[in-house]
Amino acid sequence: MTLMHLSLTEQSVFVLAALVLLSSFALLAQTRLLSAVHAFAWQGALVAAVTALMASAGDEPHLYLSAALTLTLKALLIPWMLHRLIRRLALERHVETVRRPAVITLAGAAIVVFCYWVVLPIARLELAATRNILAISLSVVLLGLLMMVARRQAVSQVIGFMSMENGLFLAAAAATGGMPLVVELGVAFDVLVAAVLFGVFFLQIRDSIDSLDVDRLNRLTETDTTTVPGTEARP
Amino acid sequence: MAISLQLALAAIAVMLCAGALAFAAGARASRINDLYFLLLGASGTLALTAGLGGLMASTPPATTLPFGLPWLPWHVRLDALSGFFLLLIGLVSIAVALFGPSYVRGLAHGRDPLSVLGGFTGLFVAGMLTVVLADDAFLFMVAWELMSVASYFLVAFQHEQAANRRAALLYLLMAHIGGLCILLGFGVLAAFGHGFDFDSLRNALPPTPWTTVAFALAFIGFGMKAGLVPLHAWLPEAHPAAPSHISALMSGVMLKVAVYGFIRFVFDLNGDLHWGWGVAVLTIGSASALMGALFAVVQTDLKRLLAYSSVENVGIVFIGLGLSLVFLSTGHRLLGVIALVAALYHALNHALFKSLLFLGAGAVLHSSHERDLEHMGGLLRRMPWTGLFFLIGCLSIAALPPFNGFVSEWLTFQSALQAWQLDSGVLRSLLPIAVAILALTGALTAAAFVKVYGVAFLGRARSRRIRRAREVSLGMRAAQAWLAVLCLLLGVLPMPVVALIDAVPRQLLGIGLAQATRHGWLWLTPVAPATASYAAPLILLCLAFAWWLVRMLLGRARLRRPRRSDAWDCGFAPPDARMQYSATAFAQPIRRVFGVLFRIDESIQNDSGTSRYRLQIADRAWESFYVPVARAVQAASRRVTWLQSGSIRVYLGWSLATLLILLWVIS
Amino acid sequence: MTLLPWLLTLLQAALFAAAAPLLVGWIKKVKARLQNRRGPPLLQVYRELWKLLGKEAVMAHTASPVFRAAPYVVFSATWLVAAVIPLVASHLPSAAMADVIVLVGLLALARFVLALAGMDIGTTFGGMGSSREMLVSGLAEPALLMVVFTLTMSAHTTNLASVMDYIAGAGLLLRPSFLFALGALVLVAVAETGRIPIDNPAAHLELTMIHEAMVLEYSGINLGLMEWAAQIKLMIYGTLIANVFFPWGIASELTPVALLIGVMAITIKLALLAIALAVTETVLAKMRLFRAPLFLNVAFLLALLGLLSHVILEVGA
Amino acid sequence: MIALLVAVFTPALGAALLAVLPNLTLAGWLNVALAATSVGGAVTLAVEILNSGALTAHGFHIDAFNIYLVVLTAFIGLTTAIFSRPYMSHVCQSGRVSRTHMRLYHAMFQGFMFTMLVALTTNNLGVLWVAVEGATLATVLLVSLYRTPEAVEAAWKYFILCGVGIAQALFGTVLVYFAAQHALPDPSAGLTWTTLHAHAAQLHPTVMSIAFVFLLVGYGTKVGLVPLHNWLPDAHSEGPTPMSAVLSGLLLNIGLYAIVRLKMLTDGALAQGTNPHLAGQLMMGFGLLSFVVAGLFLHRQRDIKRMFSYSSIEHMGLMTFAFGIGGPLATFGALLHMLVHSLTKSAIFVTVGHATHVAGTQAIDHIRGLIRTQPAVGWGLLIGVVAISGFPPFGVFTSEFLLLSATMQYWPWLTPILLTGLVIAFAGLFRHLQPMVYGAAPIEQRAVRANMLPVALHLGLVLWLGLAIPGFLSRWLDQATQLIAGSHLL
Repeated sequence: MTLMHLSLTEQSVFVLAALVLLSSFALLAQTRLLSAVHAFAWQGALVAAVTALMASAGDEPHLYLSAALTLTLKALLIPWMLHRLIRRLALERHVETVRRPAVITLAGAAIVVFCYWVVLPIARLELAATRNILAISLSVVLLGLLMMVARRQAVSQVIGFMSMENGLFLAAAAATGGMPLVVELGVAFDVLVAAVLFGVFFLQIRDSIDSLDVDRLNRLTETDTTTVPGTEARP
Repeated sequence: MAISLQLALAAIAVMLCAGALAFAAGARASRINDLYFLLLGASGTLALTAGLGGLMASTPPATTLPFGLPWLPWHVRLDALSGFFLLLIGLVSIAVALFGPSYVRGLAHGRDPLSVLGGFTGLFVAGMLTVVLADDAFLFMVAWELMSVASYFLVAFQHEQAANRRAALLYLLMAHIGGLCILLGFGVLAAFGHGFDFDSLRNALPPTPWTTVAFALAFIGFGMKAGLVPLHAWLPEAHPAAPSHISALMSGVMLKVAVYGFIRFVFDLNGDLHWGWGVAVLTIGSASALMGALFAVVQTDLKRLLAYSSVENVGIVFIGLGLSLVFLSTGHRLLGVIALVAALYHALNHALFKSLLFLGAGAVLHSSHERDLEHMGGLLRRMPWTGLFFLIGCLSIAALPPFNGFVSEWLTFQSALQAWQLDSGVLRSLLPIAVAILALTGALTAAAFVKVYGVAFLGRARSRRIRRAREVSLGMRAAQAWLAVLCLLLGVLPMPVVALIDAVPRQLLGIGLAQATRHGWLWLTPVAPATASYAAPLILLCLAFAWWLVRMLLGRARLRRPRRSDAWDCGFAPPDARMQYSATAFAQPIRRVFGVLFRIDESIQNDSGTSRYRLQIADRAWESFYVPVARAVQAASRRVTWLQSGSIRVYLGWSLATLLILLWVIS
Repeated sequence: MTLLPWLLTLLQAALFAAAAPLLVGWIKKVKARLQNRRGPPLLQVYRELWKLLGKEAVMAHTASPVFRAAPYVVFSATWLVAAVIPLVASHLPSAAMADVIVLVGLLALARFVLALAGMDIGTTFGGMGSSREMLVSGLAEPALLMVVFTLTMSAHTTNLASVMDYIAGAGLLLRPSFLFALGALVLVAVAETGRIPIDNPAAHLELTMIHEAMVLEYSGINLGLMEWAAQIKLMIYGTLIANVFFPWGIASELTPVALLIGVMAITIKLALLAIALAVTETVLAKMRLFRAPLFLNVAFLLALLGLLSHVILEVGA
Repeated sequence: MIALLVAVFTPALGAALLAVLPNLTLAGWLNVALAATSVGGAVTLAVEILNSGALTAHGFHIDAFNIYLVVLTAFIGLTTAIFSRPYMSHVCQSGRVSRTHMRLYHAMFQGFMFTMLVALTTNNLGVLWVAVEGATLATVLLVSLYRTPEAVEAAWKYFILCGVGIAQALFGTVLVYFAAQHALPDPSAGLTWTTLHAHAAQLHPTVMSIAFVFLLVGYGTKVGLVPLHNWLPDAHSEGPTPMSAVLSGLLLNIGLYAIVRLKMLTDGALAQGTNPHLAGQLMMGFGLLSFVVAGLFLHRQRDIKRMFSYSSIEHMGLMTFAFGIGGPLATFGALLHMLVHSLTKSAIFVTVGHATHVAGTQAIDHIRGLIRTQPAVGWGLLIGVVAISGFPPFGVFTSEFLLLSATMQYWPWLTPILLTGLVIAFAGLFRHLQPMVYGAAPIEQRAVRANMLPVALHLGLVLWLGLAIPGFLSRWLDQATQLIAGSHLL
């Protein structure tokens, strides 16, 4: 089955999905927080668009609701909250130095290939439209995770986390035609609460370590001093 | 359910009640002290009666209790083997019950509540009784571990001393390892059977390599508890740490429970025997006997010395068991039975004399608060009764006729001397070597106890505490008298005892020791009268006769009281107490001859004109078995900490990597 | 009819006790001759013994009942051993009372009590003697047991009379195992009876003594009993060597002629052994204490070789 | 049905109520009362289920497996609430938390209970996910309640790591739904557990195996499987102790519960495939790794709560391993272990809470001689650790006995590793424990007002379970075993 056999809607779904993937890479490479938030908002919008397209293609009305939810949450509300937080924390001009950006980008690419390879058996099922969307969404999820691994900024980590969720939404919408409504609502609620809590935590972290550099959150570790066997410390 | 089994269960119930009573009494535990030990005595008597019943009964009574797993209620059964060990526990419990009231009153002023001591003693004894009665692996393990844990609390009872805490920890750790090995051993059998009750295990019949695996696990597990070399190092730490009457129970009885477990597992449950096992048991047993004796000789702490001597005696028991395995597996069933009877006899003997000695040490500790031999001396004049009973204990443990220790060692020798009947030349030359080690052990033990008795009870007092020591109360003396009389009786009248023990191999192996008792109560002839015989009553009689004869014939000297004078002073200053030969000095030749086996740290410190001699003797088992394991665990635990580096990005990396690897694995 | 053997047993025991000082006297005499001295009369030992048994005993203030009872226990136990060992006749009823291991046990009992007595007064020398005695005996005992083992392997019994019967019945056989065992037993006997080169019965320098150090505090009748017991012990070992390895001549029936032959046989055997002992004692010097383990190691090695050569060379023979 | 609603929604109501209730004393008592109501509902529900079999209605599904966890959860919720009342008021008086935060604490406590109960009772895998994520969100602010840098750090790590984990679980859930859509007659029921379970054999094996990996990593993060466990010791050690008790006693169970449910589906789907035991093997691998590594970690602890959280990891590893083995014996053992571990571990955390108050610190090196200072706390801790180490006559021994014998039966060569792990863990626990309870006490240690009722209750129950498993419980567990392993044990 080649692209030519697919409907226009499906083709546009592919295009949009590819753009989502692109935005993931954009996030990975972006060093300015505000730009990252913007990229994230675009990603959310793209996911919402995919969902809406799927809704129209599959004639599933509750997907529209889902698309609207995604759009509100991921493209508007959360970016807005992040934006506000960044201003409040005075991080607009913060530029994060990412060590070995090329390596990370290459790793991202490798992850995409890996995801494709993993999902291949599923794609062979020849289940219309869905086939490689799953690979894309999986890549988005893992790229989000990779971003969290690569970034030291708490806000960037949160963006990475949210971008993972975008991948999930993409998968849910594109591959399965949307989850049951109660689940969608629940997930959306959780995401919202999480976003609020993240805001709370940024403030708490800044209060406690005067920075949002997660590498400085390293008090709780097992690695340093050792205890000598068999000794009972002090009486 | 026969009456004997009911009695045995009643003994357990009484002990549990006693423990509960002590816990409930809390701070007022010292007030119910007498009642508590009355209950212990009652439980001991019940166990003793039940044990005799078990040995006499022809068909073992069995029943189940409404506890345990839904599909595996607790099975109990009282056969001859259980009966024998019940008897053993009962005998010592009675002694402890007599000894306890006054001894524990001496502890009442400490900061540690007696309720803890009493409560866990109850659980401890109940645990031991239950182990012996258990007829399924689950109940066995429950009781076994209960016994371990309860005794752990007893070892840690006087926990303000760091050494006791350390000993307790080590003890519990080793007990846990041993327990798990045993559990695994049962698991191996159960994997080939249809359940965990002993009947199913007995009929499991695993294929050959697996029986050996099961045997090895059981040997390690029970051997660890019994204190076999090289896993013995916890024992001399733990046993002395507990209050003395508990040490008596631990050394005298708990080690025997381990022996019971081994016999039950190997002889009863684990199908066909293999001669290789016998060789393994024999080797380890000999090593334990030798190392135990050697370390006992060089100790200066009385209770520690006794604990090492327990290692030695358990080694002797295992030599007997090893011989039995060798003979049984090569088809010499009768000889195997002799060796088994010898091992059981020695187990009983050791229970008696080791408890006697620990109670004696307890009496000394009670009246002088002294454990170090180097400070003792002349106790015989101050504590004549304790001294007499302790002497009987020493003579018994040194395996001297006509006391009980000799009978069991003699039986062991007798079975080993039949090695010529074996077909394999290797075995034929191996057995005598084991027995030569046994002989060496016997001589070393004699040296150790000459030292103990000579330094502690004879000579002159070396410290003020000892000078102030007074004879202990009637109850404590009665406890020792009870055990001392038993030691003598079992030595002089071995025939009835052997006849009683005979029920065990008859039920276990289907063959008895009929010829040993065929020639009347006077003669003990394990194989045949022409081969070897021992008439203990006659020996005693002849000794007495010779004594009487000498006194009669040399009567003119008898009438005169000996004149008293000072000891010979070589023409120098009159000897004082500090010039006496010390315990360390006594052991010096042996220490020097067997120096390779010890880790001796000897030094002379010279500070400000006075020289001070320092001597430390360490057990090589520490550096070769315990420390490396501890180090390995420590190193491994240091290794794993990089998992918890503190950086959240690394943690996320773990998550990502795990996911990728798993996806790769399943694709 | 059953009374006669028991009577004979008593008689033999009495004879044993009575003859022991004579053996010692004989050794002393031979030794003196070898050293070109005339030496004391043969019966001098009896005179000394008699003197001691009649003298008043003096004891230290610190002596305990153990100290007082020890001579009797030591003597009784040693004498009992003597009573069980076939001296003149092999089939006496007392033989069934105790086999060779019991005999070793009885000797150990005597030694245990002796060592305790050595420590009782609380002097330095007594403890030193006890300590050394326990070391030497500790090393000698395994060797002795190995000897017993070697014999048992062939004779299949630990009953001394049966062993003798077996060896006598088998005729003159050259067994390497017995050769080694004999050597080992001789070495053990030397060590156990406190002869040169392990201990010197004539020593009077406290620091080198073993046996004498333990009995240092004894006097009068007590010392007499101790000395007598030591003499009996020496004879016990002599008899063992003589009668076990060379059982010829011993009376196997209780007829007067056989018994007479038996008496003569044992007298000759012991006399020869004593000469051999005297010769070695004259030639050798006493060893340092810490050479003693080496000496006993040789004994153990010999016994072990005996056993192994039995397994290797004589199986089926 | 009423009972179900009472059991599940009482905490929801309570959360709302407590959030606005200003009187803290009253709030403490109300907390207890609400938890008690929930327990009442749970027990009634359990009786109903026992009498009339599984119940499926209104998006809820109650069978033998989850009802016992419901009762357990509600019960531990109750005892922890009893403990938390005086404990938190002590904390509040010492000025470590403000009154507002106390309100937050109480509300979130009930909120947490609600999410737990929903996760257990729901019939929908999506809702299960939502509830588990909700549990994280409810507790994350409690972890940082004390606002120390460590607490904030712990909470952040907890939040991020669990969030990421749970996101992976959602992906897995989506995949399951995806598989269901191509297998079920009614695709919209693709997340309903009962339907999925009935049609498990039709689900596509490859999709299900990939889905299971995501679910295992996702929910496994919640369970605290190594190497996904990193948040767990931090969160346990820095949060208030009642929180540690419910986290260890309950939250970890829920994660495992989810994994086991999904394993049942995966097993069904893979039954005809090349490796039908893939899910089980993955679980065994994770379980064993967690078990051994956590045991090693125990040796290097300096913080008492951290130490016991590693012990939780160890036990969760053991259970995961046992569920991975499958088969009735192992499953029965694992279910029993879940029960006794929760009871014992929450009892230990309660005692630890008191111990830290007695000593005024969580540092192991500074807690000494508890038995001298306050015998009840010292002995409570000692007995608790004896129980958790698997000594009879406590129930942990029974379950470990079953697990070991099951391992022996199916994977004999793994037993040595298991045993080594047990011994290492035991040694690690005891070497730190003993100096804390025994020996002389520092003079600055003072006895505190401690409510040992929950401890006694829990340990009493564990003791009872060790001596004899009551008939109704064994039938109950057996039904659950039948459900999970496919065959009865009894």
